[in-house]
Amino acid sequence: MTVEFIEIARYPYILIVALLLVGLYGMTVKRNLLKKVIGMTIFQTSIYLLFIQGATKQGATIPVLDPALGNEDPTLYMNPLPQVIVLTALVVGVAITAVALSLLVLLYRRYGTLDEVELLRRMKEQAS
Amino acid sequence: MRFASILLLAAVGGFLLWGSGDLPQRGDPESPASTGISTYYIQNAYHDSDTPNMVTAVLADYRGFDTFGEAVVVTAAALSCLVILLRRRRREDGSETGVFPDLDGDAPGGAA
Amino acid sequence: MMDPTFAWQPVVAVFVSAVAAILLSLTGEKRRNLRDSWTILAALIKFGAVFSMVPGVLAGETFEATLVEISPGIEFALRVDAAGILFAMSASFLWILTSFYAFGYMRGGNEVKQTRFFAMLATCLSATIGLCFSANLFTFVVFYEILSIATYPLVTHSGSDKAYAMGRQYLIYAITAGMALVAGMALVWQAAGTLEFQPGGFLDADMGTGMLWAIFLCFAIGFGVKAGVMPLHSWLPNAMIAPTPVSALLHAVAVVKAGVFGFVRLTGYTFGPELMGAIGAAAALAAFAGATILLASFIALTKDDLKARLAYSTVGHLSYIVLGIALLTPQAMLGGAYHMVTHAAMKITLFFCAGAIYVHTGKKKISQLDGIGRQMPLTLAAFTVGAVGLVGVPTVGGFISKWYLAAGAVDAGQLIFLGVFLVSGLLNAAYLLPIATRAFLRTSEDHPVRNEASPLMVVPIAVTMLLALMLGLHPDGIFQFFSIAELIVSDVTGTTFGEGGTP
Amino acid sequence: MKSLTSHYDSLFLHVVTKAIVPLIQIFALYVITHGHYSPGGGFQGGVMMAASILLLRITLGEASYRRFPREAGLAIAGVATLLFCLLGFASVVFGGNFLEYGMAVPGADPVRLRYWGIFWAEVFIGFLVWGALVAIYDALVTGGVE
Amino acid sequence: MIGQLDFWLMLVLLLFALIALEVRDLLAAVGVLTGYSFLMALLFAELGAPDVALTEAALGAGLTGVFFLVALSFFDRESED
Amino acid sequence: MSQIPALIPTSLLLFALVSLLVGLRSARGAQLLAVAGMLFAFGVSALGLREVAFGGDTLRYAVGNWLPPIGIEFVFDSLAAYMTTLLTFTGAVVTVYAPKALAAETDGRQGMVYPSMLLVLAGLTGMCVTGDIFNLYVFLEVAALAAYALLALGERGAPVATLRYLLFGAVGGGFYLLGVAYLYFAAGTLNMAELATLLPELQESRAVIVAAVLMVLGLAIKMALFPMHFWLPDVYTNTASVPAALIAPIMTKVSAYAIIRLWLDVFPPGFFTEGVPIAAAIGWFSAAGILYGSVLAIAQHDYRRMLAYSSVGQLGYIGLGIGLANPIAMVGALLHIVNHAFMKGLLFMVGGVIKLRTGRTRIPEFVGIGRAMPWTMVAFTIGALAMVGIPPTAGFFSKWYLLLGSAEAGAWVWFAVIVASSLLSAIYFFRVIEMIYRDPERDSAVKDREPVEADGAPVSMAVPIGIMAGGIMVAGIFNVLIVRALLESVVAPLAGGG
Repeated sequence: MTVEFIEIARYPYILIVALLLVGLYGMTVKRNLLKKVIGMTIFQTSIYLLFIQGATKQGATIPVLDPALGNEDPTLYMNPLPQVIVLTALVVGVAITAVALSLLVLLYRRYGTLDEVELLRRMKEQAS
Repeated sequence: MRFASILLLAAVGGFLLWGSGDLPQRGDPESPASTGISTYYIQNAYHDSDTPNMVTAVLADYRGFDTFGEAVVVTAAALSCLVILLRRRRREDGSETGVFPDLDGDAPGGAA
Repeated sequence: MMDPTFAWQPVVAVFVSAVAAILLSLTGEKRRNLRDSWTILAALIKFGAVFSMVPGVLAGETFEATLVEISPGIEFALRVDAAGILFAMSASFLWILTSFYAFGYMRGGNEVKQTRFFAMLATCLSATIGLCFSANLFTFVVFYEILSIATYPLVTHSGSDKAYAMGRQYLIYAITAGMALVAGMALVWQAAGTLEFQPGGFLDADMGTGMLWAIFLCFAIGFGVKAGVMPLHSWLPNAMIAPTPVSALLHAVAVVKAGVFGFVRLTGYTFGPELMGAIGAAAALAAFAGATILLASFIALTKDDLKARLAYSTVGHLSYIVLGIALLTPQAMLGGAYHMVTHAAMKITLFFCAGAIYVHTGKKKISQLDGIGRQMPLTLAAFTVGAVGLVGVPTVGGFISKWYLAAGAVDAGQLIFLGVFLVSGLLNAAYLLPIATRAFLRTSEDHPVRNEASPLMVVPIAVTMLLALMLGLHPDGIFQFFSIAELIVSDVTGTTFGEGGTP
Repeated sequence: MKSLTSHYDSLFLHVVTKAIVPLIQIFALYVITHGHYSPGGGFQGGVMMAASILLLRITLGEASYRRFPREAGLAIAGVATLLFCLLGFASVVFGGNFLEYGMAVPGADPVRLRYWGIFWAEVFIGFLVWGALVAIYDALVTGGVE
Repeated sequence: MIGQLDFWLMLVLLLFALIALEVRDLLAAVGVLTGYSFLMALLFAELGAPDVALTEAALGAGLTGVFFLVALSFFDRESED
Repeated sequence: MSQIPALIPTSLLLFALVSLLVGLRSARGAQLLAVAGMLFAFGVSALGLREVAFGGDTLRYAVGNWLPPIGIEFVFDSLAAYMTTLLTFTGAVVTVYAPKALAAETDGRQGMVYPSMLLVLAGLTGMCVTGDIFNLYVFLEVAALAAYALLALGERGAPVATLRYLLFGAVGGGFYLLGVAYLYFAAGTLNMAELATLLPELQESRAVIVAAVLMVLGLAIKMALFPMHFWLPDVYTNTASVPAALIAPIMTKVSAYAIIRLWLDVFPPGFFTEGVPIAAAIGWFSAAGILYGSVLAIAQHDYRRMLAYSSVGQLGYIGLGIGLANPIAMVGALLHIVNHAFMKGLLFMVGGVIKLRTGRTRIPEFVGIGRAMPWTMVAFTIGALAMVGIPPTAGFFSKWYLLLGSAEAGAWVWFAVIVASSLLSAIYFFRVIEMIYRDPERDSAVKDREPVEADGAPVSMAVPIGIMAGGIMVAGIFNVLIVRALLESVVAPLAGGG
């Protein structure tokens, strides 16, 4: 099926921004800290997606040299630079997630809850 | 609070979409990104380093420092997790234990 | 940096006591004789350095020392002129006396933390002299702030709750004043592009009245706090919680006079008398000062605590000087400048006496002083001399300065201020002379025996009393204060004085 | 949910794991070393190496720590990153810039040198990702020691 | 390569993301998140980035999921929102 | 080609990795390596500073000898030299200071803390020298990740505060990365110098505007600019003394530096002031932040929490310098980066000593410390006076330049804010000074409080504190040398009405 309106409407941007907002929504509105971390991963991946979709070229192939195509015409290959950026950023994102999870584990051990409101309540209780 | 954050999110989304109006169309071969420096990588990766996979060439050579930084990020993350989660106790003779001290001899978790 | 005109005397005069502060805090409480000898040594060197410049200044020479560029286009520089040397002479001379007096006072009262006390006192003196010799507004403000902060530990010295409460109040006033000065300074730099003091002023009218008024207000707040101009005076009587040597030296001579000196610099060397008059700032300042003189005298009447009464008297007398400057006529200015010296000598005498009485007998209230003149006749005699001087009786210094102030008021055609001077003279008599009469004429049973306080205290009292007398009998005596004061006025206004101070 | 920190007492699982782990590792090494030609490289291969160790950890439990000690993860990561850093400095010794593989060995063909430079970079990345991820797992699985 | 497949993939991704955030059982949330990452890898592959796809599949869908699960093994599975 | 630009971050990384391996076995060895690494990097920075400040030209360094924009470029100009020297200096001082405090507070994890400290420094110096907007992101995250580990040390609440920081930081980093994406797709390059040549034609592009806003927003979150400051007070309050002393003085400043860098080196002149009112927005938020931080600092009883809120306020000065957008104010902002690093470093280190020797952190319990550790408290007093802005300490001069800048710009509201904030900081710092010197024996208000009986600071901690106190005075009195040699050339682009 052909959905022409999609081409006109710059749909990738709309969807990527929607995904980004879902991630941010998870980070700001959700009270559970694990949910916040999930929201963080969604937020980050949406940025990667933005890079990757910007790297595409109509009618191009993956950025691995194909002897049949040669390397003279840059329009034949996808743009490798954003992909490299995403690779780097992706690993950074996972590293952040891992550290976030360790912090979660530690604070759950100390306070026994992941709920933000409850956590603050217990912190106050212990402080006094 | 909840309502306010959602309103704020909507504003952020609107702003981003407004800005994306001037970004190139999806898959446009004439976009700045596609005609910019990336053409150099596509055309020269194989000449410069015998590497057909342009991503690898860019990753490890042209922008090798990013990758080095990223490698450090991974190591730093490992280090951070250890610093956050583990404590090292002094043994009674005053010497220090290894990184995973309390677990020596215990079951692999040591925790429930 | 070492240009040929680099003069060592001002540098030595400023920093010798800072060095002494470091040395004596390293020496510590245990070796207190060694510690105290640092103070004396520094005081003598400082006075020597200042005094050695007097002939030069009177001969029209200037001593300059540029130390370091402290902000682009602004140098941290010292320059000695007539106004500076006048204030520096009185402060550094009185520091010597105060040092001896303070040894007696502190040891007599067995005060704690003496090391910190003397270190801070030395720091204050360093800042005061620095202030006198500042070549530009920036250097002036730097020393002014140091002076404010270094006074704080002295105010809170006794360590009681009340001392801390008063210290807090002092600090809020001082920091506000300091910030007002810095703000004013920024405005001056923005308007004029220079901060260098010049006789006759460096601002001019085309900077806009609004800007000039903003500058004036910032400085008026900044200096007015220190000079105790009402309604910014209320910290000053409260700061009398400090030990008496501090009250004597700082709250009668150094700190408060720094504010007054600030007005001298502001009127004479920043705005210039003409501009001050033209924008109406001088009139406003004069009005506030006049009101302060009267109000402070009335309040002083109601105080029973001796130091508090003296403090309000100080508030009033500081405004004499400010008023003298604000009247802008040469004679009034001359009177104001000379009153800086005479008031210092008289008021420090009074404070020394109050301190001696307190340390020796433990009495603070005026109502307890009945008959004390028989016990401590010398002290109280000195007190009487100081008191009549402040009232304006001839033969004591106060008469001469008041005479010129009154003449200046007439000269300016502002007869209302002549009235102010006269009324306040009567009020001075009303609140000071009864103390003397009480002490000598009334009797009380408990202390008939004559015994004076320690010589370390009595000798300085005698010396300041003689100084006060000398200033009245022979205004141009050894220290030539009157000539210097004349020189200031001729610097600022361009008027030259003939024999005997007539223009 | 069964705790991830205890092991599974199934002989079948143990045998299969022990058989499968080397295969995964060989494949991972292949991925690491063939980043030049096909998609893949140090990161992907390193993750696979780590996955093989995690498989051991999960199925064998305590026994896996004899094969891959707890401190090994961070040590491997540290050494591999250090080697990567030294690889970058190799060319500095001969007057090149940091990470200028073409100068790492005087006189050799810069293109081949870059090829090998990328190769070694990928290998080091693979190892450090391997070590680091295992170290993170090992830290997480303790659940925080207080 | 550029077809409409990625449009539908993105929509499903959006759906997965919302489910992962809204579901109350954290284990289910983590499971859905793993699925999300896997779909993301698919999308990357479809958009011509095989390297990234491979990495996302291995790291995002694989190891991150394991890390989440390990952490979750210590936690209370129920979430209030 | 001079190796200096690359050598600073890479040598720190190298030392970090070696000390990581050594630290697995020996904390002492790790510390020695950390000190060596910091000093080495400081030496290299200082050499570079000399070369840049007196030799004239900016050092440009192509990593891997791939000329930009192919490869990553390092740009070591006087601003970068200024920052790296400051960072490595602070790092070295704190590393010398660290062992005793760490031993008391971290249950024997010191061996792993030193590599983290080096990694933080490596990341921050990398952010300073890099000339590539994506590389900046990578270093940002290196520093951030290592910092999370350090900040999670410490008291019970530390992980919670750190997690909040991490989430905020992830959003900040994400926004920055998003900005990089927009900028890259709009202009087609990541190199700052090339962007600077391309962007003037794209000034009207909405994508570029969004990119600028997003990047600045992301960095502002990391910088804890006023409305985005929520993570900061908790983090600084709960963490151990050493991380606080290391991270509080420098970390947020580097983000501020990155904003300045983007403004001056990437976006066209006038873009931040006329195209999009980013500078003005930063200025207004900063002004609000100064008042907010100062007022809340007055309300605090915990020493470190007070310092944290004061940091929120002090960061506002830097933001105000950005907002005023004229050379003299920018000089003030840049100078304040150094001054505040010295002051906050000093104050947090003093807090660490007090905690180590007495276990006290609340200000009302500080009674009598002045007698127990007189010299430490002299240093504290110098730091406090500098925070208030008393001449001739360093803190005065940054405020002075900012005042001149706002007078020049006619920004009288900000002028008033700067003046007022000095009074507010005087209130909260003199409260502490008063408490320190109070004596329960003679002072009925505190007579029920137990005075401190403790030794003075150990030498390994007293020396760094003394160095910082000296630094405050020297940076104050000789600030013109810094301004003339380094900063005037940096702020020159702003002079043309930009």
